[in-house]
Amino acid sequence: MADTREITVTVNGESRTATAETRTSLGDFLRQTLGLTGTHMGCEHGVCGACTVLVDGEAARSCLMLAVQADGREITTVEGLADDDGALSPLQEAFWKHHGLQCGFCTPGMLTSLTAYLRDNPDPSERDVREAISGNICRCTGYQGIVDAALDAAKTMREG
Amino acid sequence: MVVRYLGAEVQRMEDPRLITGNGRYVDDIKLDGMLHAAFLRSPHAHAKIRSIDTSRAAALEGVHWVFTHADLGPKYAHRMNQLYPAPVIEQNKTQYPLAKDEVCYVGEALAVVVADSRAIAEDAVALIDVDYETLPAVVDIMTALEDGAPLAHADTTSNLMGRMRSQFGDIEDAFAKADHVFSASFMQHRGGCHSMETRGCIGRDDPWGDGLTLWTSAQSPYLIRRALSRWLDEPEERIRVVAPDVGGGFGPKAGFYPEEIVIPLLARFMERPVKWIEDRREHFMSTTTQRDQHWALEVACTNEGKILGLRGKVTHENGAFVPYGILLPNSSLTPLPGAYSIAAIDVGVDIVFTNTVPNSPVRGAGRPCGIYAVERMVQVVSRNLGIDPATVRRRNYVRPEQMPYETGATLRGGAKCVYDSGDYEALLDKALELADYDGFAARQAAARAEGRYLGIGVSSCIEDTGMGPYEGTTVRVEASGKVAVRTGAASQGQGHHTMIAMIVAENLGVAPEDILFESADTSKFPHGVGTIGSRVAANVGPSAFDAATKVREKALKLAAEVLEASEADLDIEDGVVRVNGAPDVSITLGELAVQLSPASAMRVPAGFDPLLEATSYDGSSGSPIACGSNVAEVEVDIGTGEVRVLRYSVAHDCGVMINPKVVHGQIVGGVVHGIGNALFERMIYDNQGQPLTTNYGEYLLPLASEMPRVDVTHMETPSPLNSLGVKGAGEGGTIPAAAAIVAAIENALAEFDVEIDYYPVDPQMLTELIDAGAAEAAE
Amino acid sequence: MKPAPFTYHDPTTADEAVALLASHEDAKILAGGQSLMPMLNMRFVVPDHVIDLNRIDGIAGIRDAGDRIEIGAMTRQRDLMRDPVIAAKAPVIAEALNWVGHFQTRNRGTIGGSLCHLDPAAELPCLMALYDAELKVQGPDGGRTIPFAEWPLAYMLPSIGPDELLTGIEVPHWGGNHGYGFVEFARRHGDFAIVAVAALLGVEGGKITRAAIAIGGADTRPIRLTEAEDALVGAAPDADAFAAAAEIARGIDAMSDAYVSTAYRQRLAATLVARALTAAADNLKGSA
Amino acid sequence: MQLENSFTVPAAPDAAWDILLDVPRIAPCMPGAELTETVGEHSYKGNAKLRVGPVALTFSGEATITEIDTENRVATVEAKGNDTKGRGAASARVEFRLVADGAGSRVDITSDIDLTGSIAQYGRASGLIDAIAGQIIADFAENLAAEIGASDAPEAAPAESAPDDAAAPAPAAAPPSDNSISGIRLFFRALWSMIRGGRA
Repeated sequence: MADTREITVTVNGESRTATAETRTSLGDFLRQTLGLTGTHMGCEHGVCGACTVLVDGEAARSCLMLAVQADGREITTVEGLADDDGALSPLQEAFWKHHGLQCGFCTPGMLTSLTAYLRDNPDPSERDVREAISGNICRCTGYQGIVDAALDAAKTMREG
Repeated sequence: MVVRYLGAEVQRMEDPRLITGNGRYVDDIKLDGMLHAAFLRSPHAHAKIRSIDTSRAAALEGVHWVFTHADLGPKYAHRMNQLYPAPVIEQNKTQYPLAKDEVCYVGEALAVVVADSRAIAEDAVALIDVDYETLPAVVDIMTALEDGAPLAHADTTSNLMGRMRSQFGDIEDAFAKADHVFSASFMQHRGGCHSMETRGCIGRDDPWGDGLTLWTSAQSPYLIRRALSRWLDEPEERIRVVAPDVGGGFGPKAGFYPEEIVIPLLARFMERPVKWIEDRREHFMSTTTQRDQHWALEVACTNEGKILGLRGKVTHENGAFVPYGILLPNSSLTPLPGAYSIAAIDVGVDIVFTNTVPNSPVRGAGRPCGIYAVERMVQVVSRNLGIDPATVRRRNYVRPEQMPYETGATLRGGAKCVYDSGDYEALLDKALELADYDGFAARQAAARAEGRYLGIGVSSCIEDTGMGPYEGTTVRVEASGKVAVRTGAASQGQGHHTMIAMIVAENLGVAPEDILFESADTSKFPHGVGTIGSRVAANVGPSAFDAATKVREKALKLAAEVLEASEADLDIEDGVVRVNGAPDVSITLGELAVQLSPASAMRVPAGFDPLLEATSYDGSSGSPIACGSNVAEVEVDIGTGEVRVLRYSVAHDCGVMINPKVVHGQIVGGVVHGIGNALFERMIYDNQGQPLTTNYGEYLLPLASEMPRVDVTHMETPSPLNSLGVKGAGEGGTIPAAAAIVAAIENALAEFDVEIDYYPVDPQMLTELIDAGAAEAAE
Repeated sequence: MKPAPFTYHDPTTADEAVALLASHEDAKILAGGQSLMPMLNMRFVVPDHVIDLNRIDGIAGIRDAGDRIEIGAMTRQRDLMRDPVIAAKAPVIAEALNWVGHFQTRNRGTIGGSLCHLDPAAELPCLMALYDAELKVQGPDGGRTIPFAEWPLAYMLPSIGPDELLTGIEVPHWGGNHGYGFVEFARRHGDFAIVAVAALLGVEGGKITRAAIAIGGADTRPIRLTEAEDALVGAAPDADAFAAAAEIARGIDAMSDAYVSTAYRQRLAATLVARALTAAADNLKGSA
Repeated sequence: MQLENSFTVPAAPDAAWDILLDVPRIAPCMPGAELTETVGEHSYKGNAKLRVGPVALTFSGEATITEIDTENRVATVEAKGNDTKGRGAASARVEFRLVADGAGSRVDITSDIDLTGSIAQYGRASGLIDAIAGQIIADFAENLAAEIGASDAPEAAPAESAPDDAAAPAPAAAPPSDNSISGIRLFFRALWSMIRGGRA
């Protein structure tokens, strides 16, 4: 008999209640139960970073958290980064402008990670950004467009 | 006034979807009643299967069925077909979709569970009991052909898959008249593709409706459709293969896998859709990789460093089965003689079986290996003769006035390899300038004074791109004025939508946003080839250009009739045809489309085909040859052996650039993949054939923190082989990277006389070479 | 790669957690999850029960207790990095945490989880070896204190009973004025160290009065280079003394694995001991 | 992978030889294992619960003494076991050779171990097999010495008296024992080796 619990999670500002098997990762819960497929599972062992979401504002691997651990918490996924009216965040705009993505699979984790990172580190150097995203693997871009996007978004946000 | 898109840094049309989490990858597709599959894979590199007992697994709650080879039934009991038959394949070993009585690599599937969820399917896999009789495994390619070596397959007498050879010019004469002959041997290792999205597919069978549908994370949906059709012995028209958004391909997704047979079959048997998503451990064990290739070469040259001939032998690891014919060894040989005019070449390849996952191309396919070999020998000449490596290259390049230059090599499909255009020396100059090559000696000396070891390395490459025969496009103006553009080519992040939209928009006079782009769905376009070998721009580009041109001509001709104006006075801008000098007289493309696709009982204007549509298969008449020169500057920490790439400069020529932003991204991403091959990525098997590097903590993909900023400059020498003058750009960053890095490391450690005969170069290896060099110097 | 089924428990007190441990066989404790969750997902670890500590109050946090710093076992690595007490009294810990995984994993990863997982190449066990930290565990019969020197029993095996819970760590710090260095060699940023070295130096009147050197990644558990520590005391903090310490490091016992040899680990230990000591001497000079 | 180990027994070769072939007698000396069934004159079934770090494995398997050369005091054991949770398997072919060593005997062991499955695919830990095997052999030898009752067995604790998953701090470098009895020591050596197995 599967061990399940009913949990309530605030996702992108919206309260969602659903049943989760206790062994289900937060990432699988978001994708399969809540239908938020923007979060991607790339390795399921905590290295690639594609599944990164914000838990109470802090970036975390959603493959390394059980869904039941998110009960009562606030989760932000890539679907929640743009404004309510659909306007892209400065970081999303910068990814687009600087060709910060190719296949787009790592992109949700890059965006969520950098959203939290730039909030706490508004004026990073290139070296800082490279270290910040060293927990997110991208196979397509060689990272350069991502780094340029992050630096540009930081500048945009600093200048308000 | 025509709006120019070609050559502009247009932001990609794909991105708004992907940066908001609205991509549609195969695992994002949810169908009613869908079941989930998990495979049992061999834990042994080589074993006989004595028996499989699935009863415990089948009894688990939530499990619908467990299938083995025997359960698939007699109609589906045969081995997979060879995708690329070739006469040199002496042992055409292909696998069963589910192993029958022998497993030949760790990761070979032998049973599959269908369950309510993936988790339950995995629970059940752990309950399948298999009685194996383990057999000796062959892993080392250098001893695989020796007498007494374990055999990769129980029913064979040799591990030789086949032999091939690239041979032209008078090799005996070249070596006879050489001032010097130098030799070198080295192992090249390339890892897996590691697309961030693993493989995965969904099968659905609707025998009275749509037929069999397979959504799969793949590069070549049409190849899969054909292969599946042949294997099932069912018509292609009843099979639909769709590649949705694909999270990276890099070669291994260009083939056809056992799961792409098994999953649709399960959907048929279960009468419900079935999904299988490869997990990362499966990717390490079951997705094809590239791995080992050993080269032993001799080079004949003059006192001045002019290379006269190259000969030697390659030993190529094939893995356990031959899914892709000789594609990989072949593409290792065709780049010889690289960017140089070398009159005589004689290099043979032994292709050997090992009990490891089958090999396939990975970004660049064999080209990075072939180019590495040539560049390595140029380096050997430079080192032994004491001539600057850039100078040796200058003395050997194929010169612009020699174009078109026929090397003597043969491309896939049997065509002669002909370099179509390019100025290799000018490209080198641009790379050297970008790298401040002239200032390096001073940088090196200053660093050395601080106890730091800097080195610089140069490499040049050519790349045969744009392989034919074609990749067609249909352009059709819809009644709404939107323009439907369809092609077979699948995209794995290369920005095809943007590129093709730019071409069509510019030619047709519409906004790129008005283009509805669909691709990689066999139900939407009759035939396609696939996204491999940097071929899409050079094939879809011309066909999109041609189709758009034809639609434009048709629209103008019709508009001239409707507006009662001369065609010569008409122009199309933003989807509206106007008469020059009479701005009020106009008709939209949508209105014209309605004229050609009218309602019932209306009439199509005389002299016109229905539909404002055209299809073209225009492509490239031969393989456009892209070229590049790279300069790497590295620092080696002799205390730890760590190599840091300080600076990396690329001068690249892929002909006319459609979207420089996208080309830049391809080059930089390619370089980083190449640096990964040179310094980090190693797929290790133990001597029993167990893969050891099966997670991302141990298989080292390049991270942002270790990668340099890559400086890129371009030349745009148009290719004469297609209407746009374009050449492929997808692999030109990867191909020369390892050679530049390795040369730079040797340069940094010249005082220790370090010679590197293996890549990826790891720090332990370097400290051993440094210590040996220091000890020798001390004697 | 989904975990095998287990029964999940999320106690709200340490006592409750200990009681659960005592009453359930084959239970795993889930702290930050950054090591356990991958092993669950890959089914390397297949427990019948998972006991989650994340809803327990009172076992997280950092407290200045005079000559010691008290750290709750569930303190996140991120909080260690940002803590002013640690920055002032044991700055090497904050510095070394830059090398622990990535910021996303430090947001979840805990000090207690790292010490119980006890990967020989992990930074936190190496630091606890450096400080001779004491570990507080709670069991059904009450609590006990384990000196770090007795904590590792074998490869990734701490000397904690199956019904015991690590609740806190006490770090006897070196006060404000000491030199410290942490250097590590890993192939990539955030990877487990091949070898990591942490060093502390006390210097008075131009002579070393106290030294501690801990090496992680080399052996099956973090080790202290006591022979070199003893030899350093009384010496001037200069290159010669550090080179001598490095030579001692070259002779340590070290592991080999599929990637690197014993000899390479020893060579790295020598290089990194010299560098860590140099860094310690340099920042002592800088702070003086 | 090939491993070589040795240990000494405080008994003369003839006596030691008999003891070594008396599997039910020596089995309890092997830390952390259980002999469940004697299936033939020289074949045994057993389970072993083993834990290293976070990984707790339970193996179920069979071992057979396939060759006994009494004259030269050489015996060969073949063993294989599967993890009950599907994480892999180990098989081993082990030759042990007994020679006089002072007043006692020395046993030289040559093992050829094949590890498969996910537990074999962890390169970072692959170098530990030698160390773990050595530890197992040492513990076994110590327990065996105590079993034989030799006076010079240093502080050997019979396995029977080891605390069950000790709540108290374990006294020495041995992993906490689950204190089951074992089949043949060589079998369990192979099992121990595979806990963090990779390659030699």
